[in-house]
Amino acid sequence: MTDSLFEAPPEGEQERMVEALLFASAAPLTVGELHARLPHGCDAPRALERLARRYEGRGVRLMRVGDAWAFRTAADLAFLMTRETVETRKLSRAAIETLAIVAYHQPVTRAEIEEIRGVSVSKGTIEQLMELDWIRLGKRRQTPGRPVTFVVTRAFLDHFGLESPRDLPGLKELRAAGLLESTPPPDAAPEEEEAPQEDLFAPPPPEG
Amino acid sequence: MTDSLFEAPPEGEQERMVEALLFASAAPLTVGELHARLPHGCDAPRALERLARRYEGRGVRLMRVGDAWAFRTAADLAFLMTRETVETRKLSRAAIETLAIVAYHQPVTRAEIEEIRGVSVSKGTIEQLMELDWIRLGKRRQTPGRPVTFVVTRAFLDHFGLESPRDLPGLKELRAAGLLESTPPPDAAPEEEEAPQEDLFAPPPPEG
Amino acid sequence: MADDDFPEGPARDALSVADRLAAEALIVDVDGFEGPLDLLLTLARRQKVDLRAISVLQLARQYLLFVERARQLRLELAADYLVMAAWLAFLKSRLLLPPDPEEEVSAEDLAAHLAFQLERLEAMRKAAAQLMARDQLGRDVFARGQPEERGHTRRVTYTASLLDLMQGYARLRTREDFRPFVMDRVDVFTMEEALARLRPLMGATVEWTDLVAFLPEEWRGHPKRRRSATASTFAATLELAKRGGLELRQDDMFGPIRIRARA
Repeated sequence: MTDSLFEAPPEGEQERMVEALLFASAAPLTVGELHARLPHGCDAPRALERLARRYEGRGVRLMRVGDAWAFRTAADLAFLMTRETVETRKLSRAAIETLAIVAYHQPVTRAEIEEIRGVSVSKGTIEQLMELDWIRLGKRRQTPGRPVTFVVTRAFLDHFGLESPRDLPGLKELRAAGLLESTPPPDAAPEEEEAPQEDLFAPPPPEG
Repeated sequence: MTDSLFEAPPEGEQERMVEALLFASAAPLTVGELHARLPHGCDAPRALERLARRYEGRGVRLMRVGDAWAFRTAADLAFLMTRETVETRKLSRAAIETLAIVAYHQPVTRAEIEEIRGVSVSKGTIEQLMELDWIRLGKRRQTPGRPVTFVVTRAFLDHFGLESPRDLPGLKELRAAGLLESTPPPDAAPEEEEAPQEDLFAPPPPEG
Repeated sequence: MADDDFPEGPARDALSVADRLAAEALIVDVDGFEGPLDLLLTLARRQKVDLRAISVLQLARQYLLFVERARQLRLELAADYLVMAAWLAFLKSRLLLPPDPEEEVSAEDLAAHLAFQLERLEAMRKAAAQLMARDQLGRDVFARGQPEERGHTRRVTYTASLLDLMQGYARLRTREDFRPFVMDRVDVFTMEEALARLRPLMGATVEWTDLVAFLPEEWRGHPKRRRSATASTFAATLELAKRGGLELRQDDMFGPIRIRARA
């Protein structure tokens, strides 16, 4: 009520300000902290009082936490929040690489994955990817031993926002996007026959 | 809570629930995600509509972000929030322009971005924007080479306070001026032949 | 259009001087430009007209002048600047000549497209500026500072982004690119082999003898094998000559190389 020398914002504005500050703050704020951030002449306790009334009975409440204030979801709605505590972790590097190989080379056998990665694939990695429902068993390969193959699932495509595995960027595009640092031989064509070109007859290193 | 499984909570309750769910989450929630958490039979769009009206003009606003919703502090109170500001990585001019081109021309191929900027997209620019989760891969263009396209993400909309890409500033004027059409150069212009991006990985290798 | 934009006499000289000064100012920070289109846009803005009313002819002249000056100062210009210069020179000449009814695309069309490109680039610059001027999350607008996580059901789920996937794959492929290089030795006749073959033969070689005569029989047929054997045998003779065991001569360019034992 006591309008100071300079115009303090109108009460409604002060209430909005306190509301925004409390909402965005990572920790409860004391009256002192509020005053420090509000324009000169604001009456934080009064704004808090008005705010508390406004949020009465809402899904969110203005709560006193020690000598500070914070918004908290209403206790009776806690049952809705239980799903919040799903803990998400980054997939391990081994799992990401295995998944990438399945996606790019499917259907692919375990032996082929190991050949590309250059290390053996732990059982847990495959199991984890199958549990996530990102890969599944494909048809058996019609080669000796009839090994099982792996392919990616619909859930995989959904998670990564792909229409089909064909939408994965190719090597050239990866390189164009700066994801591949090296510049391999043109087109990285691995054909053995054409590999040694004319110039390859350069003499071997001179002996010392 | 002894609600019958088949009886939806009253509208006021639904509104409280949506309010609590959105308040508890820092990231926007889609209508689908809300429905997954709300008791059976709830009408999330209706509750959102009521909530949006309730928060009109408050210090905290209900914002639409693509197909999702989130509470955000009112922009006019930004001056209070300086302490909360997280120092964001400064984007290069190339990155900012590339981002704008993706936003205004999406879905857009890399070749088109380069056509517009008249310079090749430097390594890492695309990667940086993808790391910020502001752009992502869209569908492949159904043209020779099936080049990948880029589109902006929900996180982009959230960051710049846009309900949808249609709300980009000046979009209508740019479209009216024909500046968003990809007008191919009259032939004889030497600089931009669209390099057919060959897809090295289109068919998965048959066998290892 | 072409004639109007080509001032004559003193006016033209005055313009050139202005252009020269402008070009000099630009050269100082040529690195500041993001490609020829960016440079063109900057030059176009100097015309102080709506981009739609730009004189492409004048623009082409300014650009060419710029490139010319850069060359005089021996500044290295990236290839795309030179490509653009060549194209603009071509466009300029076409604009100055009477239209050729045979040409499918008129010079005016080409000029119009260039003007369109400039206008579009400028439009995107403005759009980018407008975008960045918006209220941004974490700068002007804020999310919930204290997201609430309650309840007791703890479920671990794993996540990965498409970027992770692509980077993972890129990592694998890159490693392959860098696998230690192993020479395919099937068709390589090594210098060691050549030396081993030459040494016992040298003692008997008193006359000048064509190098080719020393190639092993089975290495003469296939061109690839023949090249390898020739190269290594030649290298081996050099090595032996260095040690004083033999002499080499080649009478004319590309002529046969002949060797004999040193007396």
